[in-house]
Parts: sequence; C-alpha cells; structure tokens
Amino acid sequence: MAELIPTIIAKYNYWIYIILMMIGLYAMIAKNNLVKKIVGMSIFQTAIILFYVSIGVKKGATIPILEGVHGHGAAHQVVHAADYVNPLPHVLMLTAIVVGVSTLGVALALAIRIYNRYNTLEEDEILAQIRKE
Amino acid sequence: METITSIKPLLAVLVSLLVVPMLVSSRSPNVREGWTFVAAIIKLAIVASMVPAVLQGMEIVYTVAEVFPGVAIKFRVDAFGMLFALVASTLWIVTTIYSIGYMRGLNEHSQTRYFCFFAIALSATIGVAFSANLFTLYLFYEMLSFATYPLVAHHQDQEARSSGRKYLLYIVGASIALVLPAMLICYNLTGTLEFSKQGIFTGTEPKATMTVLLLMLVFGFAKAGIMPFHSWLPAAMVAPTPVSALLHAVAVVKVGVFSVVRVLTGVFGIDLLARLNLGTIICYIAAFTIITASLIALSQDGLKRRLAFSTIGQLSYIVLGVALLSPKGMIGGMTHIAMHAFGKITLFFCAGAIFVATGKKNISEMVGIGRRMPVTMVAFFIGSLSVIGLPPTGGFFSKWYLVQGTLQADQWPMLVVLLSSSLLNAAYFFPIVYKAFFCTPEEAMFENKIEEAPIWCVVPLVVTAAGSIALFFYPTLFLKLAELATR
Amino acid sequence: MREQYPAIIVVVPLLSALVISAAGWVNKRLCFPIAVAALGVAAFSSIGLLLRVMDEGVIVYQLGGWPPPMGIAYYVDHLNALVLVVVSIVAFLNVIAAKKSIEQEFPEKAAPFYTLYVLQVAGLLGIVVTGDAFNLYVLLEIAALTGYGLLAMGEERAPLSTLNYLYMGTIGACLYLLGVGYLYIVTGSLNMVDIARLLPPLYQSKAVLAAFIICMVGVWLKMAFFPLHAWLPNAYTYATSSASSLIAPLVTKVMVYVMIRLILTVFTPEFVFATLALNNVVVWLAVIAIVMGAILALAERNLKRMLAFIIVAEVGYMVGGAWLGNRAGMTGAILHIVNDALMTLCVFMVVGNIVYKVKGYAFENLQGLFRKMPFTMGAFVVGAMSIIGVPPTCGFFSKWYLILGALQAGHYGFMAALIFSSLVSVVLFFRIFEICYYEPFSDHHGHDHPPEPMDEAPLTMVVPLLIVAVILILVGLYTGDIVNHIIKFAIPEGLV
Amino acid sequence: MKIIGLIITIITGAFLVYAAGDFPAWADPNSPASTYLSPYYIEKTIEDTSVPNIVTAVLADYRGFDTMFETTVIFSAGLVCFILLRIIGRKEPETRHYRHILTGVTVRLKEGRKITTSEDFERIDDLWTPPDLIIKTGCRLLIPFLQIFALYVIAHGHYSPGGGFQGGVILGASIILMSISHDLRTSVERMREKVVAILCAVGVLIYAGTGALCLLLGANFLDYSALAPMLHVDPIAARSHGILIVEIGVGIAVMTTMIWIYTNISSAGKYNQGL
Repeated sequence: MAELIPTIIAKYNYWIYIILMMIGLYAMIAKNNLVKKIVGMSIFQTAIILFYVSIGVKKGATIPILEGVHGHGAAHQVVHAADYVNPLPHVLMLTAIVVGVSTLGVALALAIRIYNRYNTLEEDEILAQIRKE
Repeated sequence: METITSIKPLLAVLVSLLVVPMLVSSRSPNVREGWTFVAAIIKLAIVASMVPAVLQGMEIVYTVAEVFPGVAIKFRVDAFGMLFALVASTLWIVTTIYSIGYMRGLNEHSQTRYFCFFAIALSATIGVAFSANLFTLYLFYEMLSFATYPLVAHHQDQEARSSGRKYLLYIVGASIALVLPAMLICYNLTGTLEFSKQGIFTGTEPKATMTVLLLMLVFGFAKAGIMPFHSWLPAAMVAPTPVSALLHAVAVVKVGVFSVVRVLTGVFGIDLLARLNLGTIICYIAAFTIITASLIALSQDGLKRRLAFSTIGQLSYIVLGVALLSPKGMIGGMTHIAMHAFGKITLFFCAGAIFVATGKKNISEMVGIGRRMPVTMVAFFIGSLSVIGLPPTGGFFSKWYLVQGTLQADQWPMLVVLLSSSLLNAAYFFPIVYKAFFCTPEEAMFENKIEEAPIWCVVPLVVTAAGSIALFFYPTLFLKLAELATR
Repeated sequence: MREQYPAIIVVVPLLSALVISAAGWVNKRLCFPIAVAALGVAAFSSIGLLLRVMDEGVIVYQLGGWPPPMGIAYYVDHLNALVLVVVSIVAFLNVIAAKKSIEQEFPEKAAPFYTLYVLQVAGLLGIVVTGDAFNLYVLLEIAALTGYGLLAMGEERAPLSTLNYLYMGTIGACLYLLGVGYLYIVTGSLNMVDIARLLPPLYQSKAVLAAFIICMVGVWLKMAFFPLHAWLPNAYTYATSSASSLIAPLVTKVMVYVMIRLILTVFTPEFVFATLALNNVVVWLAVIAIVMGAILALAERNLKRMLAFIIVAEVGYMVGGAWLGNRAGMTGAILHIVNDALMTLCVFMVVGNIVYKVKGYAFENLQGLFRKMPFTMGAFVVGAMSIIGVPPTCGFFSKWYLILGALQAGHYGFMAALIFSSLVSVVLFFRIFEICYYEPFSDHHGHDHPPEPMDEAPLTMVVPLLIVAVILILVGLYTGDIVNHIIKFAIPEGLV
Repeated sequence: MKIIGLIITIITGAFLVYAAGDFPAWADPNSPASTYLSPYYIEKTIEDTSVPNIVTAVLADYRGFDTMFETTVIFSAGLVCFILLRIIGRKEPETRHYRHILTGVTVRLKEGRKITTSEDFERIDDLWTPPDLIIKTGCRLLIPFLQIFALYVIAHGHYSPGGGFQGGVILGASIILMSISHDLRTSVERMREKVVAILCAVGVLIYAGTGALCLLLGANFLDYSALAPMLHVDPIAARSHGILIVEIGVGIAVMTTMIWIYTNISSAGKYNQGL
C-alpha cells in the first residue's frame, strides 16, 4: 500500500484521462438525447488529446520553440534536447483536435436534419415515431 | 499408358456453351434450333474423333488452369469418360429433335430459355465426363445443378416452384454440405485430387475416416438418387417430358452415378475398397435402393412417376455393379449406363408422345392405347424389355455381366437382389403394354383409329428403340470401353 | 514517373476532388469527367504499382523526402499493392455506374457528392498505402467523415442511422488512436516497421497487450465485426444506392486489411498467435458472427438489408480466416478481401439498377425481374453464385482456402460455420430468384400470358455491372496465379 | 441501458487502469517517447528547416502529409455540412419583409413583390429583432483588430505559437462574430456562399498544389527544398518558405470552413437571418 501511493501520484495524468474518457463513454452509451451523446463524444476525444499531450511533458523543459536562435543560417548554435518538451504529441494533437471539430460539426448537422424530420432529439421518441410508421 | 495433350476435350465442353449467344440472339425459332443442331453435331463429332485414340488405350489430357497447388481445372479423356460422353452427346441430338416436336406441339412458352439451358446442361455433362480430378468434376456437377433448375421449373407455377425447391435442396444442399467438405478433407490428407486407378490415399489412413469420407461422397452426389437422397427425382417430374428424358437418361442422374463410380474407382481405388471391405457397404445400400424403388414403382399410377422410380432402381444397378469390385461386375455397371440410357429415354419419349397426342398422364387411362398409337407402344415395349434386361435388347448384356459379377465376387445375396428386381421390373412394365394392346373392345378407351403424335416426336423414339435393339447385336464398342476402363 | 506512383495514387484523387468542388460552382457538367479521369489515373497507377512491386519487392516512398521514422513513409508490399488495385478498380467502375442514379436522385447536389466520393476513395487508398500508424488514423477519419456525408444523403431515416454510425465510427477511430498512443508511449515511434522493430523486447509488457487489444476493438468496431455490427445494416440500407455501392464493398474490406496489417506488420504473428494465443476466442467470435449474420439475413424481407447482413457474415469469414493463425487461413482472408469487395460491388450495383428502374428494393418489388432486366439479373446470378461459393466464381476459391485453414488448424467449428453460411446463402438467393422468376404467378402453366416488355437499366449502368460479373469469374479462374505470385509474398515466412 | 453503460464503462476503465501500470511516470525525461524521436526534432529542426518553432516545423514539414489531410478533413467536414443541410432551389416565400434603415419602418410585401436592392432598404425575416446598438458597434470596432491579429498569428507561426490553424480560426471567428452581432444576411453579403466554398477548396489546393509542384519538380511529394530554384533561396530557406506557403493555404481553408459550417448550421441551410 505504502509504495502504491507514490505510483498513483506519479501517474496521475493517466488517471485523469481515464476518468474523463469513461465519462464520455458513459454519456455516449447511456444518454437518451442525441446531442448529449455528441457532447459525450467530444469529451471522449478530448480525453485522448489530454493523454497525448501529457505524454509530451518533460521535467524542467519548456515549450518547443527555440529561443535566441533567429532566422536562417543559425544552424551552428547547439540545442539541448533536454531543454525542450517533446513536440511530436502537440503536432499529433493539433490534428486530432481538428478532426474532433470536424466530427462535431458533421454530427450537429446530422442532428439538425433529424430534428427537422422528427421534431425531437430524444432517441426513444424518435424510435417510437419510426415504429408508428 | 501414354497420354496425348490436346484441346479437344475443352472444345467438346465449350461448343454448346458458345452456341448460347447464338440461341439468344437468333430471331426465328428455326434459326435457333438450327444452331442447336449444329452444336449437337459438332459436339458428337469432336467426341467421336477421340474414340480411336481411347480405344488404343491412350488418354487425352488438357489442363486449363491450376487453381490450387496440386489441383487444376483439368480434363482427361479415358475409356469410362468416353463411354459416358458418347452416350450423352448421341442422345442430345435425338432429344433435341424430340424437344422441337414436343415444345412446338404443346406451344410451350419461353422456348429460347429452354434450349439455352439445355445446351449449358449438356456442356456441363461432358465436362463431368472428361474431368480429370475431383475438383473439376465438382465444378461441372454444380454447374449442371444450377443449369437444370430453370428446366425443371420451366412451367413457372406453384407446383414447379415447390419441386424446384426440393430439387435444389437435395442436389445443391447435399453437394455443398457433404461433397465440399469431403473433398477438402481428401485434399488436406493427400494434397491432390487427381483420379487414379490405385486411388489417391496412401492406405494408412484409419478405416473410420475412410468410411465417413466414402459415405459423404457417395450420398453427397445426390443426383445418383441413392436412397434416402432420391425423392427429388419424382418431384422433378413436373418438368416438360424432354427434360425428364434428359434428366433421367442422359444428363443428371447419369452424372450422379458417374461421379459415384469415379469416386469409387478413382479416388479410393478398387484395392483400397477391397482391403477395407468398404465395397460391401455400398452394395447393401444399393441393393436396398433397388428393391425399395422397384416396389414403390409398382404402386405408381402416373406413368412418369413409375418411370422415375424405375430409374432410381436402375441407377443403383450401376453403383452395385461397381461396388462389387469384380471386373465383370464393373463392366456390367458401366455398360448399364449406356444400355439403360437408350432404354429409359425411349420410355420417356413414349410417355411424352402419349401426353402430346392424348393428354393422358396416368396408366389407368391408357387401356387400349396401343390401337391408337401402335408405333409408340411397340417402342415402349422394346424400351421396357431393355430396362428389364431381356434380349433382344442391349439391356440384356449389362444385366448379364452384372449377374456374372455377383458370381465372380460370390455375393449370392446380390444375385438374388438382381434377379428379383428384374422380376419386379417386368411386373411394373408388362401390364402397361399388355393393357395397351390386348383388351376387350368395351374396356378400350380409344377408338380403333391410328393417330400418332407429331412426326418430330415419333422419329426420335423409333430411333432410340432401334438403338437399344442395335446395342444387342453390336454392343462391342461400349463393352470394349468398359473393359478398358476396368483394366 | 514510375517511382512517384505511390504518391500519385493518393494525391491525384485528392487534388481532383478539390477541383471538382470548385468546378461545381462554375459548371456542374465538369464534375463527372474529372472524377472519372482521376479515378482512372488512380486505378492505372495502382496497377502499375502492383506490377512494380511484383518485380522489385517492397517499395518505400518518403513523403517530404524525410527518412522514416522522422517523416512519414509509404510502404508498398504485395499485400497493400493488391488491395490498392481492388479499391481503385471498384471505385472506378462504380463511379461510372453511379452517374445516372446520382442525376436521378439529387441532381442539384451532384458536385459535392462527387467531391465526397473521390475524397472517400482517396482516404481509403491512403489507409491502404500508408506505413505510418498515425497517418493511418487521419486518413481513417477522412474516409469516415466523407462516408457519413455520402450515407446520410439517403432516405428519411438515413440521418439517424448515419448518426449512430458516426458514434460507433468515432469510438472506433478514437480507440485506434489510443492504441497508437500506447504504442508511442512505450516505443516512442509512429512508423509501423519501426514499431515492429522496437516491440520484441516489450512483448510481455501490459501496455503493448493493451495497445493491441484496443486497436483491434477499434478496428472491429469500424468493420462491424459481429457484436459490434449494430450500426451497419441501417446505415447501408437507407443510403442512396450510388453511395452504398461504393461504401459497402470497400470500407469493411479496407478495415479488414488494416487488421491484417496490424497483425502481420506491426504486432508480428509471433506476438499475436504465439505470445497471447487469443486465436480460439476470436475465431469462435467469427463463428458466431457468420452464423448470426446468416440467420439475421434470413429474417429480412428486403434485398438491401439482407445484403447488409451478408456483409456482416463475410466480415466474420475474413476475421476468422486471419485469426486461424496459419498460412492457408491468412491466404483465404486476403483472397477474400479481393473477392468479397468484387462480389459485394456486383450485388450492390444490381440493387442500384433495380432501384433506378423499380424504385424499390423490398422483395415484392422484385417480381418478374428476370424478364424485365435480364442482363442485370444475369450479373446478379453470378454475384450470388460467388457469395454462395460455386466454382468457378471467385467466392468459392477464398472459401476453399478458409476451410482448408480451418482443417489445418483443427478448428471444425469454423469449417461448419462456413458450410452453414453457404447453405443459408443458397436459400437466401434462391428465395429472391424464385420471386423474380415465378411471380407474378400466371394461371394455367404460364402459356400465352403476355410477357411484359424488357425494360433494362441504361447502358452506363449495365456495362460496368457486366464487366464486374466477368471479373468475378476471371479472378476465380486465375486464383492460382494471384495466390502464387502475390499473396504468397504478402504473408511473412514465419507463418506456416 | 444505463446499467449496461455503467458495466461497460467500468470494465473498460479497469482495463485501461490495469494497462497504465507499465507506463512511464508523468513528465519522466527518460520515457521512450521523449528519448527516441523528439531529440532529433529538437536538435535538427533549425538545421533542416531554419524554423525555430519546432511544432510548426514538424507539423508542416516533417509530418506535413498528415497536416495536408488534416486540412482536407476540415474541408470535407464543411462540405458534408453543406451537402446535408443546404436547401437548394426552394422557392422564395410569398411575403417579404423590408426595413427602412433610416426610419426603422418595416414594410411587408405580398405576392412575391420585391424591392430592388436600394441603399435605404434592407431585407429582413419575419422574426427579425433589432440588434443591440452597443454590441453592434463594439463588434464593428473589434473585428478589424481580430483580423489583423489573425494575420499576425499566421505569419508569425515560425517564431511563436501560432500558424495556419490558429490564425484561420481567429479569422473565421471574426466573421462569425459579425454574423452574430448583426445577422447572417449581412455577413453573407460580405462573403458570398460561392466565394466561401471556392476559397475553401482553394486553400487546401494551395497546400496540396505546393506538394504536387515539388513532385513535378522531380523531388518527392511535399519536399519543399525542390522549390529552392523557384524562390531563389537555398534549400533550407526554401523549406521555411514552403512552410509559410502551406500555412497560408491552411489559414484560408480553416477560415472559410468555419464560416461555411457556421452559416449552414445556424440557419439550417436556409441562409436567412439565422439562429
């Protein structure tokens, strides 16, 4: 137990992302309202983004923008990898964020189409209407 | 045994496939049937052109494409295949003539479709006859199943639909559920599917596996109509009579039997069957089928149904003959393919002719019909003689060899079966003929005025009847082929 | 130019999609030719690529000139070269056939539709060709988003079913992304080959196991593997025929490809089949998938839904074959990707023609079609035979390898499932043939009832369909060559 | 359903927790992720591309291919929203409302009569509400600064946080702000749908086109150093310029897509006053 707590603290970023992700997943499965599901979906994606970004962090390092080096031909200056955080996760997550936004847009567009057709966004009511037809 | 590589077998298969576009595109019926004739004659010519080589004990081989390691779409013309192909391609011509008469006589609908699938079915039949391995055989077997479905269901009414279903259920169901896995198991065990005299197995496999495989294959080829996989055959009687004739005499059932024989001789091999003593099992299954079918046939009033059950019995003769594993028995079985073909097709032609001329289907309504259609009924008499196996018809020889085969393999019970079933055959055929000619004027249902079916119908049945008589005097060709096959 | 094929395959469709969407605002009639040209180029270069791979072996293409693992690289080997050819050819043939029905269904939105269509194809091709795990995710999302757009253009219920698809698809893609993240966190690399190089010491790590399972579940979600298939039938049924005939053949197959790629390249077979030994579980899942797919298909009274459930069963074929863990099974799975793409295309194009003429795909709409549309139905028969697995159509041959694999793995349940589904498909399709053939019933032996006039779909729809039907048979006849010259090299030596 | 959801969630969560056991601790400098690839990027970027902002360099050059498809993703999202929602060829309503701007008098015309566009009348919808003056003026003041800032963010992406995406989003936001503060018609009049749609494609086209240009110049796809002879600079500087070009493309694409999606969703494809 005693040695468990440090590990738990040392990896708190993972626990946070897992909790967030599960909230999103639960919303997607259990919620009845389509827009709530969409919100859950966003949370789900955001959790993963958080996970990736937290990978990149490095103790005692700053944002990956080289300081003091300017413009072209600055190749001779030495750069220490330890001083800067890992840039790759940020790059990847920029992509993931964009994808999330796009998915959100499309999902909302679909939701509007559904609302125009059934005048509700509650899944059970929609299904009831469909069964009536 | 030296082999020749030649494309002839492929051509023989393709010729009737290639004619289909012509049939579809041809405007007038005459043109259409002209093309059918051309195809039939070319096919017969190609097949016949290979006879001499085969008689000299050579094999003609052609490989189309290798699909799996060790398995190819491949043709091999050997004596047995040639025997079957010869029968099929000869009778196609006759059947075509007859179909023309029949279809026009009854003014059936969508005749083009009929002739197309007829042609396709024929090329499938030849494909089966010439196939060199189990895979190729299966390929054409399935092709035949699906090609004959529209023929069986030609009338497109409820009855046709239900019997079409039955047909598919038995034929396709059995082949997919039994033959396909069995084939794959064989391939997995041995790595090849090529037919060969000594079989593809090493003989080290456990007997249980062999037995299961054998049964799967024998029953899987449900076209052989071995009980309990027979009841599609009477159901398929809704088809137009030429189709029934084709089904029973030429294509379908014979393909089934042919496949079974191939499995026995080519896949397992006589020696293995003898060593594991599996032949007897098949013998008893066949014997059971023979007796039961003949008994059922006695009770049938519909002429075509009676013929159907007679066919089921006769088919098992062939299986029995081969399963005896004795040379004479095998010769008998193989020749019976030809002899029974001529006899049975005659009978069906007669049934069809009667239907065309009088619209009668049941035997009880045919009292005294001999006075009205003497030619037909005489032909019917000859056909039944051949099927029963009495001289002067070809059927006599096959029966004779079968009997000798039972003695050779000293299977006395089988001898009893053969003789008693011959009696049964006589019992369900002769009354028809007798009633047709010898009946008191008052019970006759037809007036004394000769009125045959259209000439197109009469000529073929006379030809085939003559054929079965001719086979009594000149059986050498088929006997020779059969001997070559058993050697 | 030859060495640029890998880029061209993806870039040409992308560029032309953009041009189409711009051109659509100028002149709608420009869109179709551009789309056809682009997909034609893609198909041509994919064939060229396949030939090149066949004589040179694996091709590596560095995008931006950066060597992997720094930059993104394409790895083209026999496996994805083959799938590329299939995808591009299917897309090319289908776009020609789709023209008429697009004009019929939504003329005013043709331009964006073509754009999405071509983008979808670009995405799928990219998924197949890329060698970078994260790049695959991005392309996955492109294919997915465009797919939602295409599918939602259908009937009234399409948006709802598409939204469900979107939920599922997003979860699937996110899970895949998460799995890649796990791999990244333990290896620090995103390049598939590089990851495979770094993994072996980590085979025992929980993180790698988790990464594998998460990726697999994500991919299964997207390919509608049985317990996760719920989104597929509605999404495909209510879509327009032109969209479903593109998506139904390709998307699931491409996802199967991704699964096989993950198994073979990223987590090598040693890890998947030896270290974790989940084979039996997954193959039994596949068995359930096949059986349930077949049974659910039996329950349908409507052609398109029936075909959708058949797809579910077919996915079971491929997953099961791939997880049998032997060479024959894997061969069968890869071969079935090719065959199933083609035969699904065939049957869905048939549905397209029927809908174009009859305006419906419920069983009662199909009466008398053999007379009405003989050519379409002829192609349908070929496609059905292929799905049933009748030689010489191609479906038989992949089934052969799958059953053989089952035999060699001693997995008789899978073999039984395959046989069972073939039998069920016989029933399924002959039930339809009977409706098209017998009904409407005519009295007294069908003599002299007036045959209704032949009313076949337009030539641009029938000709591609017939081409597909012919391809089905040719692929069947040349199976031997395909297996010996391509698939044999697609499977690593380790797998026996 | 809730129970099932709960069960699934718990199982998944437990599995993920289990898996997290083998992960390196938070911010561990020796984790594979930060020791395998990232040192190369951090140390070599400046030599390879002479771009101090490593994220920009990796985004638009090392992994430029990803970013191109990322832009395509946005583009296709905009297109999907359009194809799903936009109502084309729907007939105009019988009655139209016009508002006299100076007096604020609202006119209602029947039988499809219309006022040919004149300076002192504006077309409005039946449920039109007068926009609040303060908000209107405030936003009018704000918007230009927003846009200038956006341009700065795009242009300065090499040296500071920023780049095409961020700048593009701000640009889009400025237009969206206008359509919120005034109404959709005004903003649509400023940026016509056709322009938006075509610009959207053009933006991505700039990116992909640059890549294709490199391909035509004989290098691999997206290998900007091939542009050096065109731009009269050395290959390394060429890479940095190439990055700038594609960032501009991204900016255009993102801005227009934002606007496109917003207009379609907020007016459900009717392109009236919206919301």
